[in-house]
Amino acid sequence: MTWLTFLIVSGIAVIFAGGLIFSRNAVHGAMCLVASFCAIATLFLLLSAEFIFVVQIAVYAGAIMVLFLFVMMLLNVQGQEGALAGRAPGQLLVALALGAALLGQAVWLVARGGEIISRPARIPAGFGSPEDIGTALFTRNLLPFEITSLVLLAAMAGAVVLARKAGLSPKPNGAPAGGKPE
Amino acid sequence: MTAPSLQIITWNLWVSAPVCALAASAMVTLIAGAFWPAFARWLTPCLALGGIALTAAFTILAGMLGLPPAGMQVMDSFTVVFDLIILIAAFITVLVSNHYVTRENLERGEYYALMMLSASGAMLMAASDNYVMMFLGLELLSIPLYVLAGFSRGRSESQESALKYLLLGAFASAFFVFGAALVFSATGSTNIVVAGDATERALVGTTPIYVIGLAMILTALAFKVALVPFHMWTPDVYQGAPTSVTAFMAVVAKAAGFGALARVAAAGPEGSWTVLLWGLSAATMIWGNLLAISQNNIKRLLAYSSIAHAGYLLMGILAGGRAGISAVLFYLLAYAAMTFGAFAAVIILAGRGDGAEDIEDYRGIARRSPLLGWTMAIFMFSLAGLPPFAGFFGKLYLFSAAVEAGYPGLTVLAVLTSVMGVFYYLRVTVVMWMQEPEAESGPAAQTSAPLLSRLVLSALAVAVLALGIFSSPVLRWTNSGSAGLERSAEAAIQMTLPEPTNAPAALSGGSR
Amino acid sequence: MLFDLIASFIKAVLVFAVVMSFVPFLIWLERKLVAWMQQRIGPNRTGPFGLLQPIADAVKLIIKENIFPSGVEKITYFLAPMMSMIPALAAFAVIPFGSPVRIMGRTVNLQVADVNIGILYILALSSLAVYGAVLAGWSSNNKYSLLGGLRTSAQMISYELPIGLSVVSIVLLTGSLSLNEVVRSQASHGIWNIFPQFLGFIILLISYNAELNRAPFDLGEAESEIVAGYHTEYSGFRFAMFYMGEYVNMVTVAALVTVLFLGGWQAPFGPEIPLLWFLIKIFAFILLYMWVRATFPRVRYDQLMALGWKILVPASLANLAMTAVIIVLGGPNAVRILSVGSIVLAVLVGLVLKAAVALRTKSAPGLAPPAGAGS
Amino acid sequence: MIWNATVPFGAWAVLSGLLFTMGAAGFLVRRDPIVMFMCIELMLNAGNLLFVAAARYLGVVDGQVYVFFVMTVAAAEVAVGLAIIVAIFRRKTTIDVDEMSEMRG
Repeated sequence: MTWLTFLIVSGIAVIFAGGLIFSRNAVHGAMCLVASFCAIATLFLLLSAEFIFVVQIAVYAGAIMVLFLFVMMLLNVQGQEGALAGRAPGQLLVALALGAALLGQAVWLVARGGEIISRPARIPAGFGSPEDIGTALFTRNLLPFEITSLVLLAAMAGAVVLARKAGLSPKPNGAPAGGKPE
Repeated sequence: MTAPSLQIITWNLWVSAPVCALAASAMVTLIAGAFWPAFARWLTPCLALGGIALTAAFTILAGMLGLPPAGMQVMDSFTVVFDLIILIAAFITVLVSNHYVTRENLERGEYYALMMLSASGAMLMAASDNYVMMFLGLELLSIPLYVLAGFSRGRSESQESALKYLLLGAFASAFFVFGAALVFSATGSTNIVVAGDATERALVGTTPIYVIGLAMILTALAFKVALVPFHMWTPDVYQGAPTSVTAFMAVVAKAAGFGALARVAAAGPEGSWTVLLWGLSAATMIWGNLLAISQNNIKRLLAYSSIAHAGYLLMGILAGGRAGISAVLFYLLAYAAMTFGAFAAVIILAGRGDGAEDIEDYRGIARRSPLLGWTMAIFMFSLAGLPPFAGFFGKLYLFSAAVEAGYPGLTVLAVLTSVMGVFYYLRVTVVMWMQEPEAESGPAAQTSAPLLSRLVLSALAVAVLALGIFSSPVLRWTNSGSAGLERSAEAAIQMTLPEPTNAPAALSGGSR
Repeated sequence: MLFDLIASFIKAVLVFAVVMSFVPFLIWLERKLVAWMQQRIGPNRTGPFGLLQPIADAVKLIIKENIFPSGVEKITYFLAPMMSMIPALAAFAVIPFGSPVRIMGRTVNLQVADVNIGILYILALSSLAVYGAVLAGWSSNNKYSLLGGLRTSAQMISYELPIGLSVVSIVLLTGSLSLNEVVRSQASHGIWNIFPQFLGFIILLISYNAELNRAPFDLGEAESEIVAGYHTEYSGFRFAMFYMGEYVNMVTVAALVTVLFLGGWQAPFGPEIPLLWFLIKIFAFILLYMWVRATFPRVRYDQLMALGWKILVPASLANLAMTAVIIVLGGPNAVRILSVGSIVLAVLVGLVLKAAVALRTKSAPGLAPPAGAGS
Repeated sequence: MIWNATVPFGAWAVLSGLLFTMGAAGFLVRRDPIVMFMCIELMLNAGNLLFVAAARYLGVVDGQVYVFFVMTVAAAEVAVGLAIIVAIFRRKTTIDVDEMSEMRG
């Protein structure tokens, strides 16, 4: 875990994250994000989190982003929107202010770096292995683990309801289609 | 191959029994709605009501056992009071919804199941003493709500509001995650009390990181309870969502957010933290009341009113202590009753398709339907904080707690903004009572509500009155709740949590 | 250290070379085999038995002009064929193809990298394989390509579920995520995983057929419906990369199934010759897939989805539940009990399916789904 | 040689802070809901990175477990969010948030 590898990999992650923000085309943005996620996964590997590394690739790059691409293809949205479209100067201002504040925080963190932990803890051999994660997951964190199943259930039921065609309900809805005119 | 040994679960299952009961009944409702659609009309709401009642029983039972903190969840008297508030709110929502769901022709099984799942998330949020658990509770509360907001697929406003709510809610929860990660890296723990205690005793030299993390968590919760400047989504979402969902959102999501805030705020450091809360509270009261004045749509008006009320509630959180938290609990109860009442009236008045939501549409309603007129007047007076209704006593307790805790300036502000609030609440009443009704068109022509809705409306009005007149026994009950919060905080520090492989406090101080 | 590095490098190069050289041979084999099954002759002009045909094809494809059709998204269009090949090749890195051998006094694992999360690694990479099809379909600026990409991505995401669930049962049986360990545990159990995990094996076989986009599940490139699916607009070398990717994927899957279910490099009888038995098993699988391709007609897309979600996912969940329960309760006899239980469960699932299909056929004779896709 | 020195925790914190900020800025600036959603995913990933780094530097593996939860929740959010977007798209052919202006106030 040296500076060189850290800088290279994190540089890739940041550059591709920038690609997401600045790309004019949503699909290009998604691809940039996939690359950024893969770089972050590599960083996980540097942090001896091999299990999380694989899960990151399988879940984020392999499932979530594919879903995004799928929907983009389904809707076939071509990139008509300009990057950093100047339509909302107020929001741009807020974004810049937020960015400045958070960056300030980051710089401050570095400046105080000596006071935070400067060196990784000595860790046992199996740290971050599936066994280690499993032990932590199914003892101390069993309750949250069970709750995630409820979250997934809610999301599943919700997605099914939303995706169902409106005409399937027993009575056709008589509400005006476009809502109330203003 | 060795057979894996099953480890004994390390906490008492009673701690999570209420949430489990509610989630299980949600699943039963979901399945019943899917497999017996013919009976869904009466079966699913009955199942939902039964499930909520069962959960309430479990909550009371678990509360009587006096369980120690479980490392993730606490079952103290604070949780009991909170859970019961949430369950009462969910119960009323189901009652209020029945009419609406039938009229709008929404899928019943999913509707009630998602509502119950959302309520169980709310209960988790109020009961969790760990940021991770709180995050999961927040998501379990929010994800069904996003769906419910977009539930009337016939109306595009509903879907728009769902998307807005989802995008901003997810944005806020990303703040929560990052804040929790900062707290974790500063203290080595995600337990609210333990992390706060570690910082207080200066076990780690990273208090500012902890404070930044806490501020980000506060941001996320502020989004959920709609504090200014994180309130932008509220009016649009409240207006667009199905009205019964809006009522649920306005009460349960807000209650859950304040339950979480009460636990987090107790762990907050002095100084910058109180300034932050003070500013948020003041801004919320002023802005919410100011914007409410210019609203013509009743749902938007109630949205801004709920923002304003969040400001008052935050004052109680800021005051803290037994009196402050107790006042928050009382006010939440009062707020639930009057807000539900107002929304129930709106549902009855709106007629099919949410056609009538402008306040002007309500002209002369009271002449045609005295029940609606009277109850709406009661709710509006109570929301405005006029005696002898619940809202008045709620504000009284909140203000006195704030004064006692040493925030007289904020209290004066709150009183002034309350006076501002009287204007727009009374306007609704005036329109309903004093103005001439329109001709045969409009909602005034179709105010024939089913019996159940009338009963609920009257019951809520009675509750608002009763909470006002007999406020002291209720206050005693909420007092026990706030006492529980203090006790479990002490217990959590004393409890030996399972030690991680490497004690964080020992090595995070500096380089080795 | 240096020795290990060199050994790894040599192994990587060797594996790459061998797998890539499989591809032309497999293409020839498939054409010959399918021709034989359909009572045709197949390639027979170029070289003896047409053996040089794939090489001629490759030369033709490579020297063809590289066309960028107008309106394509250049970067994505360029990257997509690579994205379809790289995961398949990279997955081969963790597959053990022989017991450790001793070279120059050192033990060398016949595996490019022995990582202790090999199974997860392969699952992760196979979930990346979908990008090639998705991006190709999107970037081609062609309706048929887009449809093909959509179909393929939905299909691959859906079938990853039963694959993952079946593999988890193997993990339960092994107690490790390392593929080496999977082989070793099969040796120590004295029985290959195909017996205690018979249902899982069947599920995996079907799911991987869909994951590979091969007939009868090649909906993403069904030429009678959507021209050639996501690679309609591709020609020349880029098209060849898709083609190669498909076959490399097939080899990888065959190797994975061999390791997971057929005892890897172990000999069923006779002496254990390094690589020989492994290759035999791989080829047996590949031949099986070719046979399936030649035999079954293509299914409808809704049938494909129904098969995945309504049959394979519940069946693999049942398999997982049974495996978990028997392992906890069965103690030392668990594997033997499972061997019986798994076959019983498989028969049960089959009977239920047959009954369901019969019921459907009776109620609506016109809608009878073809074999293997009833729901 | 500085390139071989150990990376202090502050560097990881800065990196994740930077990624989080980029995600937040992207969310506020972009108008396409799908891109905004992806920016949220980036923000969540920044949180995950911080969790993992803290887990490594503190020697507490629970940090990695939390990442697991965050990923699950992210997947659930994406499922619901994309379902909503598709539902909206079915009704009208725009998903630009600026053009969603049926509600004003």
